[in-house]
Amino acid sequence: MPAPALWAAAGFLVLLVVSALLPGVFTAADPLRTDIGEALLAPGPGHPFGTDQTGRDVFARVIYGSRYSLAIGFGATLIALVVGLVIGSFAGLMRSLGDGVLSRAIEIVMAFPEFLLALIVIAIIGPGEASLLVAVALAVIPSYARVARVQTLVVKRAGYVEAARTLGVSPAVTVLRHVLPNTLGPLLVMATMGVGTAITAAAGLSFLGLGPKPPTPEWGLILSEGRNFLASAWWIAVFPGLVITATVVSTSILGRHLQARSARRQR
Amino acid sequence: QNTAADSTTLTYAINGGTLSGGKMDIHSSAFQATALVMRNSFDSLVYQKADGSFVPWLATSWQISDDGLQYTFNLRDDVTFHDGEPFNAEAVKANFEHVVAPETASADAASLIGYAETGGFYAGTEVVDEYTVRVDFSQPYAPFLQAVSTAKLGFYSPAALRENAAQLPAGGPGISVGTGPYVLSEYTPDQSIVFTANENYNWAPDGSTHRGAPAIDTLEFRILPESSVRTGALTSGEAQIASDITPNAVGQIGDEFTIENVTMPGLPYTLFLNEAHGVFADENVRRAFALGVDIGPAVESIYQGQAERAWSILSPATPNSYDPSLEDSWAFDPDQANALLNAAGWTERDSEGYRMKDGARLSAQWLAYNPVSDANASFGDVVQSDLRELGFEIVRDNREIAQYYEAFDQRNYDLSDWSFPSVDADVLRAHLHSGGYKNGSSTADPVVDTLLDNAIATSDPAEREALYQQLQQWNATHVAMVPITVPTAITAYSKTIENLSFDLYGQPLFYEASLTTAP
Amino acid sequence: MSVITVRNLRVVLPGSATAVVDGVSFSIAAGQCLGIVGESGAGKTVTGRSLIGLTPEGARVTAEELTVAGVDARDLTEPAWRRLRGARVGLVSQDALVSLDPLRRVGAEVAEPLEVHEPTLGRADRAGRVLQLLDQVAMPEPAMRVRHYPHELSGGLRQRALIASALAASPAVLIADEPTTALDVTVQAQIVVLLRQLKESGLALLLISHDLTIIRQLADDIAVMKDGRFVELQPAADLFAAPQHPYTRELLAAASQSRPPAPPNTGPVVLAARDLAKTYGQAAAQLHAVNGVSFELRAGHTVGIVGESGSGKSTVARMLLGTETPDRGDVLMHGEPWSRVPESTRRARRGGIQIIHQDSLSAFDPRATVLQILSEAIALDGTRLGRRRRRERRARAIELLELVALNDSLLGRRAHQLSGGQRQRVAIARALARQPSILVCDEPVSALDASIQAQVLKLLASLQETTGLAMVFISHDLAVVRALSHDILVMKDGVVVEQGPAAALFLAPQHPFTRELLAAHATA
Amino acid sequence: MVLVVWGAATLGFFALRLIPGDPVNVLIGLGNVSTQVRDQIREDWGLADPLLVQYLGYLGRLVQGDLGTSYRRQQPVADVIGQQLVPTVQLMALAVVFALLLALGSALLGRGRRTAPLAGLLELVAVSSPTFWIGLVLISVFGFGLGWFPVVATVGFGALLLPAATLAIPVAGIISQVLRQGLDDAAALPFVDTVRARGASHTRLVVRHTLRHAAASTITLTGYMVGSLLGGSVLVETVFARPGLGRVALNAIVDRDVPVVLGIIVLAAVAFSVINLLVDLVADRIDPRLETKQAYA
Ligand SMILES: Nc1ncnc2c1ncn2[C@@H]1O[C@H](COP(=O)(O)OP(=O)(O)OP(=O)(O)O)[C@@H](O)[C@H]1O
Ligand SMILES: Nc1ncnc2c1ncn2[C@@H]1O[C@H](COP(=O)(O)OP(=O)(O)OP(=O)(O)O)[C@@H](O)[C@H]1O
Ligand SMILES: [Mg+2]
Ligand SMILES: [Mg+2]
Repeated sequence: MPAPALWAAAGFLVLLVVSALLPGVFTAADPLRTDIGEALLAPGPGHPFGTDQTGRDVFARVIYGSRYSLAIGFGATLIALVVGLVIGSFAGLMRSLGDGVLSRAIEIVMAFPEFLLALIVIAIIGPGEASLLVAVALAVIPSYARVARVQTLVVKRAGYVEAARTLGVSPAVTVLRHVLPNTLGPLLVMATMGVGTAITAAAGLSFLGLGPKPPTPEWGLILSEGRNFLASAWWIAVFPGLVITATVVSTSILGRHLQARSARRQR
Repeated sequence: QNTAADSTTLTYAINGGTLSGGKMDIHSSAFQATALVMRNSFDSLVYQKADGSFVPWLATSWQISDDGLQYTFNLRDDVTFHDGEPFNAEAVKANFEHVVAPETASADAASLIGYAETGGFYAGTEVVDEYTVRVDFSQPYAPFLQAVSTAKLGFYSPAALRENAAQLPAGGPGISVGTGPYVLSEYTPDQSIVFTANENYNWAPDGSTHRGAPAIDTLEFRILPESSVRTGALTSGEAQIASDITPNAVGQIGDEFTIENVTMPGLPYTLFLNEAHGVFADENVRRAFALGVDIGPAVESIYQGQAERAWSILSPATPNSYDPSLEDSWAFDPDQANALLNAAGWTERDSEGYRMKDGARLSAQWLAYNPVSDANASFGDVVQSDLRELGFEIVRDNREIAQYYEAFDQRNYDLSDWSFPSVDADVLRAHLHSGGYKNGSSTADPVVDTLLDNAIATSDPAEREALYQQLQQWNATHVAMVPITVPTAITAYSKTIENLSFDLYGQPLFYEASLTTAP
Repeated sequence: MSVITVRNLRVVLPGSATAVVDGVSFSIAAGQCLGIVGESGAGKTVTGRSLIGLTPEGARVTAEELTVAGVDARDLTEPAWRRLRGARVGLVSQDALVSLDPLRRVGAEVAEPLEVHEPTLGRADRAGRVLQLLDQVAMPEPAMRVRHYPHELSGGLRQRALIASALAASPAVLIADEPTTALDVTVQAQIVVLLRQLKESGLALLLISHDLTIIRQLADDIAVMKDGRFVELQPAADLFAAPQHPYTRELLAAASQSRPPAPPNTGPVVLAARDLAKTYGQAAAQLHAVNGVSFELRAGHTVGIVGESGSGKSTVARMLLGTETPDRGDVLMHGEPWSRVPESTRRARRGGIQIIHQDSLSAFDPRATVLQILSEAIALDGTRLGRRRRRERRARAIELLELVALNDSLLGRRAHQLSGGQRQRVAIARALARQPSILVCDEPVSALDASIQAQVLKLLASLQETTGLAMVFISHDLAVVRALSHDILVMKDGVVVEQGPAAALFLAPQHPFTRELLAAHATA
Repeated sequence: MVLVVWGAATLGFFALRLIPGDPVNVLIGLGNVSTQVRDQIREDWGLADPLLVQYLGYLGRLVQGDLGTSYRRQQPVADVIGQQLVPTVQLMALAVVFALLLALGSALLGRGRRTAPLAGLLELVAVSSPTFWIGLVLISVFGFGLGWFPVVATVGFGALLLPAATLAIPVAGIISQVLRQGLDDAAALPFVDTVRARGASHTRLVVRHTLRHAAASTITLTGYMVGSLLGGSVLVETVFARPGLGRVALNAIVDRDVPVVLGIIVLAAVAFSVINLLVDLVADRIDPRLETKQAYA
């Protein structure tokens, strides 16, 4: 990965994180405040991304929206990662019976189309940010668990685990010191790639009206609200669309970098 | 060379996203989309002309008894259903009985026929002779003639009612069998509904410019819930007509199309403030709500000049009932709104700047069901933003339809919104009467009930008009509902369609229409 | 008439100022063989590959003369090289076992050069040629083998297929890069015979190996390479008779090293294996990996185990270590039960027996530094030392590194940043950290080149002398076993076919298989 | 496979009970209906029985191949699914083909030194664009703008192209990444040098050798992606207003049409098992070294 791309990606993500934590740094505008007199203004000095159909500042909405989208993207991925790692490594470490039961369970959940799983979760909890997060997380947990399990099986058979055993290291310490960290590596790479998928999946659910309530400035929701103005006021949808893409591209670039690094380390 | 000259097909892009969920039954569905689609297959006893007057259709004539309790219809004797069954008094009776049967779980049609589990006044339908039928009421019911002019009180073949009653909500060929100019010949849920001309059709309403079988052989209704896709389908020539055009798309449609913009009669797009729950029990809060939202500019901007601001709970297009004196009778007044809220005791403020009383926040939960239209969603954003300035929190609660119904049935929400087209002002009975099935404000005022009951009991138009104006005035004072905008049905169609007419709801009527080859 | 002439070949790799191959000149005539020997990383492979245009990407190759089969190969374009490759020069790459596409049948692999260079050849003719080629390289049952996938062939057969494919388009030169590494001694001998036949049929052969014994059997001239240069280039006989360069002498010394073991003292029996047996798989697919292995190991002694690949050597090692439970039989350590007690009981005593593997890279956590690797073992020591603080652990780690002749500059490195020899020494250091009385070495030097092999073996021998360590030494290489062992077990198909004191065994082998092993060794 | 189907059906059955909302409300919609009628409906649909009885009843019928009757459409679930199966399968199948072709194109594009970053960027943009977004853009540009493809037509191959492309693009992005990785990994294998030493051209190397190596992991991944295609197809079907199982699933969940949702879950589980079986078979054919059971155990 060329260094400038890497720096650009990292820089962009830092900006996003700052905007999620301290949106006031970037804009003084209120993302929820409507101003009918200012509706549908093209991008200009006062409104870098223009205004939407009720006169809200699109830039402010995108900035404030980073909070929700990042929370969903990173939150869901983190949950999936942790839960997937726990389940997967348990399955991988346990003797045949436990592994059999757990991996069967993983397989069963994997047989559920992700989307159906997410829909059911949202139906149970009701739409909103939290359920969106849980739904997206739950949908991908099986994939993480599966990778964690396979990886654990590989690591478990690795020479250094046997070496630790022959040295007389206790099983618990072996798992904590050798198995888990080496299982985590590929999962982390998968997770950085997963952040993007989570954000787009959440946007899809928002589009179907299953995401946060309006007028929450969640990106998927902004995009979905702006879709009918593509011909007359392209900026409402195009800017958040670009920001989503840029976010996903950035996390993926970082993910690939991590992957390349860990590959180099393994060689 | 148009080789299709011997077989003409017209493609019609409609929204129709709700039809697949068991909403194909004219008798049970409360959705307007059902009537829009099914009108082509279902005729009515009488036809209501644009001027509001009634002319014969399946009934050649009718008499209303002097006490207003009995409607007798003399039926045509040459009408057959699509399946060949004869249309007669028995068929009418079977259909009306189907409407009021508990299993049908009808909402709108039952209300139109005057039936309710308690407090209804529909007393039954009697076969007088083969082609004469009489409907009895327990109290005078003036709007009934209008009611039988709607598609929702159309007629299924008795055979369909006997054999396929359970499938009617799902609908389909051989199930949705009526007498109309078009036969429903193909139905793919969420995709398309195809009608083919009823070659035997010869019972158009009096005054129709066309006789016999319809000129267009095939009508294909394409269900396209995305409004941009509907517009695109029209402008790219894949469809010749598209309805539910959003205001912002109107400007993108070129001159080769005609735009029909019909102001809907009935209940405008209205916010219902639920008196039976939470903060809106207090009339001051309701009035503050109405004064605190800058409705005019929002309507102007969001509907882009395609819809008028509503001032009353009846649309100006509702015949013999509208009260124009309400126009411009109240204005956006945040100061007054603040004063009212102070008067109501909401004086403290919490950390987010919202008003508080006795430790509780001034907050109202807005119940709506998915999908919320873009315009309504935008309007909601404005309401929320404007009220926040007053320290009044609005929480949006968009639910899936099942949970929506649950909350609605229990009336445990503060605010909800809808519009309800109807040619008769009696639409208010369902919305304001203490027993009304869509009484979203939980209004239970004996004065209102009496006004509504009296209004349907009189057949004198002037008298009725006076009563409905009193009801509109009542709401202006008590603010059970806040009217927002008068909805319009915007339909755009290619100039290759000739003689297309529209009914009072702005729905295209294809019977008289024909297609020319492109100029 | 030389088929290959190289004058002043110089190869510079991207991102490095110094040349990996520098000032190399040689020529090979038809029917002749040039052998290149040298330690790992000397530039042997790069030299060979520059004759076929397959130097690493971005490498700059310059020469005063570079003529390959009559073509001036300087500054050839890629398409021009392609016309040369396979048709004029064939390459048998290092790592024979993985040099065939594992997803294609042997027949297709052998036929590929024909498809590329003789596209007009009909399908049937091509199939005929393939059979002929396989016959030429003495592939048994060629008609059946063409339908096999590489993994279905043994190492030796795979090497033959690879050679057949390199010969398919009748090149004038064959570059054979380490054609015998990773192969059994017996198989090695067969390949040598094959290459000799090819040479005699008129092929010019460039043979690259770090194994002098192989080179000696084939090469007419030998070049000794070190740090990218030919330090010596002589006719074979002269080189062995009178090596000029000190490095050559070092190489020759390392190769001929087979120090007879010192006579043993009669110490206590530290490890005893009794009738060990292990079976893998079930029913029809059952495999008796080890069947009835017994021996005793005394303090300060070494028991050597030899045998061909798959004979069960590593399985024995694992049972000795207690990482595999025998199906039958028992292992006693210091007279106490070992292999049949629960792992939790064993754990406390694990420090007493340690192992070194062939593949030390995989035996290290890729994330750990040398310091962490050693610290883990140091901290496990039951003595007070284990609870000592970091500084002391570090000091002990340095001490251990010195013991294996490494210095503290390696502490911060990870396993993949070490050379093979360094890595094997760190493995030994880690094993020693637990102060074992028994060390099991499973092919500890097989992956190392001759000079480094010698160093590691020397280290092990001296450790045994100074600490009285008892060792089990496993290898398929008789020379290596011989260098260290007092007693030797010869294994074949899971059974011990011969067992006894090293001296006696070498003098008078009883079992035919032992004789076969010794014979292969002698020709090598 | 039976186990997976049973597990999925069981999980689905109980998960769906957790969804708040009385199915009776769904059955009748909005209206004044007496509790008596409600109870009658409950009785008719077997909703009054204890949960376990309902569950066992469901399993019993499932074993006989009876998926029950839709609450909403009052039709056998098998018919509801059957009607919509064909368009969904067509859409998904074509999308998989497109995705593989696009991935292949991008992977081959990515082999060049200069074009590699371009391919990488294309992949990332494809992966990161929400499906509905891609759909709307494709419709506006190719459907309405250029008029190349029909959007409103519901039959014929032409009508399938844009929706399938929409569904394929994000998937293609992911597959392409894996394919490219696989090609790169394969290109680093030692045998590649042998192939080059035979004088083989780059194209030959890729087509005859490395592509097969990359194919194994790609096909496994594609198999897993098929499940997630259903999610994408909900969006595609919504945007393009196509019929299909995605929307049936969405509506069924929204409507609490439990029998239909369960039917789709069972179908998905069967499809999942069958696809995995096929993928393993194909992977085995591609890589003779693989013994499926071991490789994926
Ligand atoms: N692809 C490459 N990229 C960078 N450096 C390389 C590459 N191939 C070889 N080298 C370097 O070139 C030098 C010579 O390598 P070469 O493979 O010719 O050694 P060798 O003598 O064949 O060793 P071995 O006995 O281990 O095969 C080494 O220092 C090696 O690290
Ligand atoms: N875990 C296992 N499962 C099944 N078979 C095994 C297992 N471990 C070893 N084997 C088989 O047992 C036999 C002996 O293997 P072992 O590794 O002991 O041989 P070896 O003599 O060490 O060979 P090499 O010289 O190749 O290392 C081989 O055929 C091997 O395939
Ligand atoms: Mg080499
Ligand atoms: Mg071994």
